[in-house]
Amino acid sequence: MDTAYTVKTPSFEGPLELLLDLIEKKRLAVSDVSLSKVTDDFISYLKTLGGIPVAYTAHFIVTAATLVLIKSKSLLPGLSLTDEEEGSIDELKRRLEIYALYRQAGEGLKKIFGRGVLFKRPYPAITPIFVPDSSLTKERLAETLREAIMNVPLREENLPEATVIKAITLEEMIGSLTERVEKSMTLSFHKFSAEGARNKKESKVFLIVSFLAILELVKQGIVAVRQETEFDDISIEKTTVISV
Amino acid sequence: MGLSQKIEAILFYKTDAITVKSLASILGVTESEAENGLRELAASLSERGINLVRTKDEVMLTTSKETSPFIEKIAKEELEGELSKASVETLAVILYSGGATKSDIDYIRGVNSGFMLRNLQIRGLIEKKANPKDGRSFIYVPTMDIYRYLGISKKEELPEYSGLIESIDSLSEEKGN
Amino acid sequence: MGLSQKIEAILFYKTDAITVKSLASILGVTESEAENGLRELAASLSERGINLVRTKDEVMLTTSKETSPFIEKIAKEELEGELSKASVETLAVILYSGGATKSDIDYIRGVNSGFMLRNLQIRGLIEKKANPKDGRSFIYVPTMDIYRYLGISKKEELPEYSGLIESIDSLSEEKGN
Repeated sequence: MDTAYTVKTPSFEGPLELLLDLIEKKRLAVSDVSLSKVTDDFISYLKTLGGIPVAYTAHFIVTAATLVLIKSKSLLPGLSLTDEEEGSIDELKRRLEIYALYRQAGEGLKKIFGRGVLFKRPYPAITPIFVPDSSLTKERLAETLREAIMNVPLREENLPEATVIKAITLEEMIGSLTERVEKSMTLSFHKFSAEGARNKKESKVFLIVSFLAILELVKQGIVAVRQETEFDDISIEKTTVISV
Repeated sequence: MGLSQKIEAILFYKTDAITVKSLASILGVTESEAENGLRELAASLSERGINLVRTKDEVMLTTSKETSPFIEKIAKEELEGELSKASVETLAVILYSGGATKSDIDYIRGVNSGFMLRNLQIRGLIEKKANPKDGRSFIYVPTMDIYRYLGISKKEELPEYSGLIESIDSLSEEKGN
Repeated sequence: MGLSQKIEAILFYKTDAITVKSLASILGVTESEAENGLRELAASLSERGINLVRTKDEVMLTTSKETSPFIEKIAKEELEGELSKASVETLAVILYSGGATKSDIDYIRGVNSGFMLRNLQIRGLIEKKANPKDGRSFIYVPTMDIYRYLGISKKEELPEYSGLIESIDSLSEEKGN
């Protein structure tokens, strides 16, 4: 939480790049331990993205959810992960390792680019001879140009596709969670996270964001979480006497 | 006169990159004969001032790497700007893998690479081709120009080529494909 | 690396004939040293597809005589082949805009147009001129012949002119110049 991570243009930075930067800054290798260690920094960066369109931050939030899973193993010892969750942890680690390799390779390319260029033989002087093509008509020219113009991508088209997360941000979730916890002393995690979701896909996203929000509140000491047995629902309580 | 001499003359005249396929058709030989001729030519140029560059499908003659400092002095060609971190990363994926789809690149980098790919195409460093594995999709492949700017004559001359390919392969196997 | 390799690279890059004197000056050697290098180069080229041609004061590299049937074939293809879609697209951008820089054309097309511009010039459809707005750069303009061939006297007579030129202009603006 101490180090506010700043990036110049967040919309062009991906979660993998951020994550790898955080890990390499601590001089660690990709592992559960290192990922767990950078989770807080990652989430605090995420919170700085408040003003960025949700579509841009969606990738970050999905990655944050996986990080939270990793971290939650130590934070909530009773928590048992499903195969799917274990799968996304493995996938994130593997992606990071592959990304790290290409990033390093990219640095190698940067070092040699433009040094020791192999020169092409320039075109010899031309004596043009007018040779059109019988298929060349005004109409064909117009049509070809129209097509070419249509194929220029619009900037908006290049937003990340993951628009699953609608208008929900971590801050909103924390706000709502604090309010609810204050109202009722004990709140079921499942009950809370399911609220407001309109369909299954959305409810999964709500679940992820809720989890992030809870961890944030736990860290701030506002709530305590308790899970009686494995697979059991997680209880959320406002901390009055208990300190976390 | 042997095949390698004919190839040398054609490439010299052509100045631009040419596919092995069209080279074979100009010469009236099979592609594998053309490949033999190219191997012979590369060998005969090993100690010369000119050099044969080979991408996956294309070949071209260039000045040799050792002579680069002299040619730079008389060259009009100017490289526009440095490459950003994001562009070298994207180029690395395309160069080392020999060709990648947009979704491959997006997945590896964890971001949408659409604009980056367009910029690299405009600069002539990569090009979009029909995917040989799936005609409806496209792959991005390195151009002759990116080889030239990096000063490499074939992909095996990329920095740490074999080590990186090995590491990538072993990571991909873990996934089970 | 010997002198003859350096000379070979320089002559390869120069395309035109160059005096022995200026060759020596590029290399930073005396004229008689350059002469020695040239002799060595001529010997090493004896069995290759390119030749060293020498007038009294000037030297240049050319393709060797035996290869001329192939070279003629390529030259003919360059002239007579059907125009590719990419060439027609490039020509259309130049015609509608009435003249465009390479970087504008590349931006609108989203790919590097170097090869197409060369091809269209060989066929006399466009020509390269100094850019009136910036003396160091060039613009590509339609030739009189292509106007005549299409039966138009000014660009405004092209089909859908105002709509298409508006799109081109707004793309150029987006590019930022």
